[in-house]
Amino acid sequence: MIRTEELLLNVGPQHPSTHGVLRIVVKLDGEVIKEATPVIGYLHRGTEKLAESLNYTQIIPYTDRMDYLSAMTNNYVLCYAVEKMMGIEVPERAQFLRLIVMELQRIASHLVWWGTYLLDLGALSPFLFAFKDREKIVDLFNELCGARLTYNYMRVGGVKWDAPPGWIDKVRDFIPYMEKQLQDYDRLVTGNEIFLNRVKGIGKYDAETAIAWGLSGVNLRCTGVKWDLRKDEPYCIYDRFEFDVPVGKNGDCYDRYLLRIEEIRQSLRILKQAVEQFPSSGETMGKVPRVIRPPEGETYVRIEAPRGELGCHIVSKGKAEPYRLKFRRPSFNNLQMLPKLLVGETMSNLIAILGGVDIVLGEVDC
Amino acid sequence: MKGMIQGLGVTLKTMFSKKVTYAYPDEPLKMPDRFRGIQHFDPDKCIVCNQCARICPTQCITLTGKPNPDPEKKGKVIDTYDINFELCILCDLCTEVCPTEAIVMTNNFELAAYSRDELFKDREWLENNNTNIRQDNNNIGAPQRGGAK
Amino acid sequence: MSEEQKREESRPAEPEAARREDAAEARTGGPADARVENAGEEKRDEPAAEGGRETVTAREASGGGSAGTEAGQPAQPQPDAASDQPASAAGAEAEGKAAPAGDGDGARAGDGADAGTGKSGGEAADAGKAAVDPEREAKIRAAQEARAARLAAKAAAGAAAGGAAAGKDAAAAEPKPPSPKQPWLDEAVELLKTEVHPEAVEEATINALSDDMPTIVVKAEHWPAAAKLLRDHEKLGCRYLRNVTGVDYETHMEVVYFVINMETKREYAIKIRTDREHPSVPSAVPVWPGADWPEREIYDLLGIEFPGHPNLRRILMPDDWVGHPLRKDYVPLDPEV
Amino acid sequence: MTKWLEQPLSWENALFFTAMAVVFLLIVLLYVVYAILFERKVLGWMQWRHGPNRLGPWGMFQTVADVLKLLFKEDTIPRKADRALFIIAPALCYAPSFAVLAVIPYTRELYFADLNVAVVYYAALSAISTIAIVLGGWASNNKYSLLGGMRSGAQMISYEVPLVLSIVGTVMMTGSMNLRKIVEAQGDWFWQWNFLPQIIGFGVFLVAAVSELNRSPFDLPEAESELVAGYHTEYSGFRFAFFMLAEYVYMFAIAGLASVLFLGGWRPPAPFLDFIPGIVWMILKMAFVIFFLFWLRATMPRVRIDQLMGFAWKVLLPLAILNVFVTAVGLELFIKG
Repeated sequence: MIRTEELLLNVGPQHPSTHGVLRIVVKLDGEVIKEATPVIGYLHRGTEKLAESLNYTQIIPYTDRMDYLSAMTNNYVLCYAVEKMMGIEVPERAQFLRLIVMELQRIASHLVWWGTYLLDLGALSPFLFAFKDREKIVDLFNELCGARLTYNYMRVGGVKWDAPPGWIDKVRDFIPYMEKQLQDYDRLVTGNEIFLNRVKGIGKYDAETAIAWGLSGVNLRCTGVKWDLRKDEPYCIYDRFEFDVPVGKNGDCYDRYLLRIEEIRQSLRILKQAVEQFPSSGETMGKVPRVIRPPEGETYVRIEAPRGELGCHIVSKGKAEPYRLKFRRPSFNNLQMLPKLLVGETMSNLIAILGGVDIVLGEVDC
Repeated sequence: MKGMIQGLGVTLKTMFSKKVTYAYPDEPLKMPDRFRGIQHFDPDKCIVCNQCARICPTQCITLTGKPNPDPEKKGKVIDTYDINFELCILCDLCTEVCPTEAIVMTNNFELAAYSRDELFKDREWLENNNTNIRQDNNNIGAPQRGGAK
Repeated sequence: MSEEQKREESRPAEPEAARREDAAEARTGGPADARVENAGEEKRDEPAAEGGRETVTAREASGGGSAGTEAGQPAQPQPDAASDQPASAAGAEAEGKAAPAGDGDGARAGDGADAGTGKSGGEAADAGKAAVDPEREAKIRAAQEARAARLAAKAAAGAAAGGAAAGKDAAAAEPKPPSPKQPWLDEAVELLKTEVHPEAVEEATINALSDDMPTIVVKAEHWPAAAKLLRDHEKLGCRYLRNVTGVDYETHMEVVYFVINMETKREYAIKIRTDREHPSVPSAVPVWPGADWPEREIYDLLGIEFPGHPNLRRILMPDDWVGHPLRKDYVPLDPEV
Repeated sequence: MTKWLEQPLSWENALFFTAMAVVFLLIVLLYVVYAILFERKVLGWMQWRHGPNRLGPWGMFQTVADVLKLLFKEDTIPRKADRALFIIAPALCYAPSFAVLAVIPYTRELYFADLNVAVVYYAALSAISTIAIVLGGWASNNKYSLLGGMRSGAQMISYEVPLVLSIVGTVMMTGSMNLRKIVEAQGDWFWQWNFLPQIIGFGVFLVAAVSELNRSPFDLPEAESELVAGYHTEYSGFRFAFFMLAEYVYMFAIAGLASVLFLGGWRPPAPFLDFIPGIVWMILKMAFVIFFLFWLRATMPRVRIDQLMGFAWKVLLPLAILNVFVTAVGLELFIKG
């Protein structure tokens, strides 16, 4: 009688499609996955321990490196938490700059996801298409705050740099350009039959499991739950713009794909309104005491980062350094559902599901 | 089948459109003014106030001052000033808090080196790294502009 | 401002030697870590005060430090200049202690001083100098008294400024109208008392700093039942666990669960306190499967046991790692990091 | 070549044949070098970039440099690998690909063998390469290459069948399996070539050919994102070059076959164009087919293994059989009737 054994396979940590240093120990029976256990911690830099001995302005460069694909939203969540504790009023122009910059960051982050997801599924060109368009956004950031990836742009109470002359017009021209590119993307990929049957009906779960597992962002909305913090718990000045929250139906990889593309369109819509209502002049830094010392106590704020609900829980003892700083990282919670999804799937589906969940290891390990 | 043919159409169209890549090593890359490259240090402006060393999140700046050589002037003059570029993350906080803009970012970013000790830039190297210095420094952190002590 | 800075800066060179030999003979075993840690912190603030900037909490912290009171308990109005003497003496000794490597979180602060995160370093040298140079000391003490006076005035006016409301919630809540989320809080406390256990709830407050988040402190042994109630009760229905945080308060450990009901946006922060020796909080995984990894992370970084957790293993640290890094008394492996 | 082939075998015409074979091998190697460069340039152009342009004008020496690099690279053999099989596999994979080229008629006189069973000859020899790939996967004793080898074995076998069946239509139309006769049987005008009456056959042939070459939508064996590098994970140095060489020479063969069977071989698209020698037309048509393969690689994502199998047996095979049936009916009605 032929004795078949299960094959123990290490997908990662150095693997072309695990979006960073994630290792999944997969027990394979032929092509079918019996059991998958993700192993994380390869990129753990102890940000939370370091933050306990740095004052708030020094922590901001560390938040850039948490979710390195959307540094702006990380900066914002820390500043938002401290501003809420100290009750600092952020001037109008700074709020607008923050919103424009975060929405641009959301588009850039979704573009990177789109490029790498297609690369995982085997198509080579979309990656280059995505980075061509992301380059335009990164150039905008480079002009605004001097960096391409780790911006260190926001400060408690406002933003460091004001928009250079002509910057807002460049953002205004970027919007129609991007909309035209999105049509190209749809024609290149969304209709492609090979892509469709690689993605349709894969990694399906329902709203109940999504809520029970604490998923957030597109992974939650793809099951039909309409929960977007920009609408449900408005922060910054999101409540002044109307945009709608795309919601999926059957919670599979294809829905997640469509939602993210739709979110890029919605972000473009917000940007259009924000650029119109952009105040022509005004302060970029609010009234901030010389040394930032939040009063004793704790606060938990959360915003809608490209990957889901990004929260920041600060416990302060009234000193210049936080007593305890905890980030609720969306990729960390979204990843814990993966083993449940993978049982019974094949190897290529593992890659499709992992890409669909859109995790960034810098954020998972923090 | 229709989706595939549309996809082929897009790639064919791209084949004949203008390319977007730039030949970096041959033509130097022109960075916008605010770009945060390697720092430039101007020793005479420095009042050895230790602010930059204090604000640096990775503590990579070490400096020592010495009393002013000519007797009638008070205060200190910078003696040694080095930045360890293995740790420096170019986060621009040092230029933000410097009251006299002695430390300023430039636009050049080539930091590749063959050995680690080449990454310890001392004062004199930082001084003559004076090509395309950044004009607008916006040191909102400096004391006179309400920055943190 | 800058000339005073110069004066203060001119001294770091000479006391360097003084501080080094201080460190050598002051290398005592160190009383309870908390003390060192407090002193380390207090040293950081005391020089900050001396640096000529008046700050709200510096006095409180140094007062709290030297009196050895609970760090958590908000320091009441400061003792007058008399406490100043022990403070600066403690300052010198503490600053000495801060120098030795690898001595608890204090060392972390101490490293900060050594490696010239500067601010405290510069001042620490300055404090050391005061011990050596008596006539300077008078001038410093005068400056401190002036500051104490100004500070007391400021603290009194602080309540209105809101920012300085600090821990005294109750006092601040009265003048403000009862927050809109108060009924939610009372309702939840009511339900917990009736359904779960009369004294299940230790404390119930509205956290003004976080959009009046209703915060309930639940006893550890009633936590599983309370969790089930929170999720399944039709009025509460908090089915979405959004965040789990572990906090080490040096006197006790605390795990905070943030749960929310998506439809009615009813949100609670549930705190469970355990002691530090062998902290354990019943796991919430049977109620919210989403708590699986966050609890494993808290176990890994803070060492809080979670009985009832399906597979409680280290998640971020290598499996053979010793110690829990986020604890305040964690001794880092290589101190000069 | 015809008169040389008819003569009885003698020393000097045997020598002549070996010389011709060596010259042809050099031409094919030259083709491979510039096909690799052309592929990388075309992929580049289709992705908004220039493709290799640093070595030599327009990157001409890029592939030469790659081949030299592979020559100098140390080709390691994994310790626990099955040494003999590991060494044979690349050779076994390359040899049939070059042998297959003999049977394709490039112009009226330029052909190396005039077999009347050319089609079957091609099918037989290309199967040997499949065995070599599975052998390579097994011999390198690495989980990933084992999976890659298994997959490619299954894929090659299941696509061999529709490939050969799709040719049956053309063979029926021309009544002979000799490729030269097939080209002569096609008409002068391009719409009289075989690809129009045999459109289904041509489609099935192209799809099966792409899968036979392990290229783009069907490149399961060396699916980088899943199996890191498929069967040639452990190969490095010149052994790896052999696998690459085999793939490109097979592409040459498939392009030759496609243009001979369906695109009228060396025949010009219109009679008045026949002052241009046949070889030019043959090269143009082969270049078009090769460009089409590159074009597919730039656009298509990868098909999953079970979809790949299902597609072969459930879609391509029935289509091929349908094509044979339609051709039979067509012949019956139009030609004989």
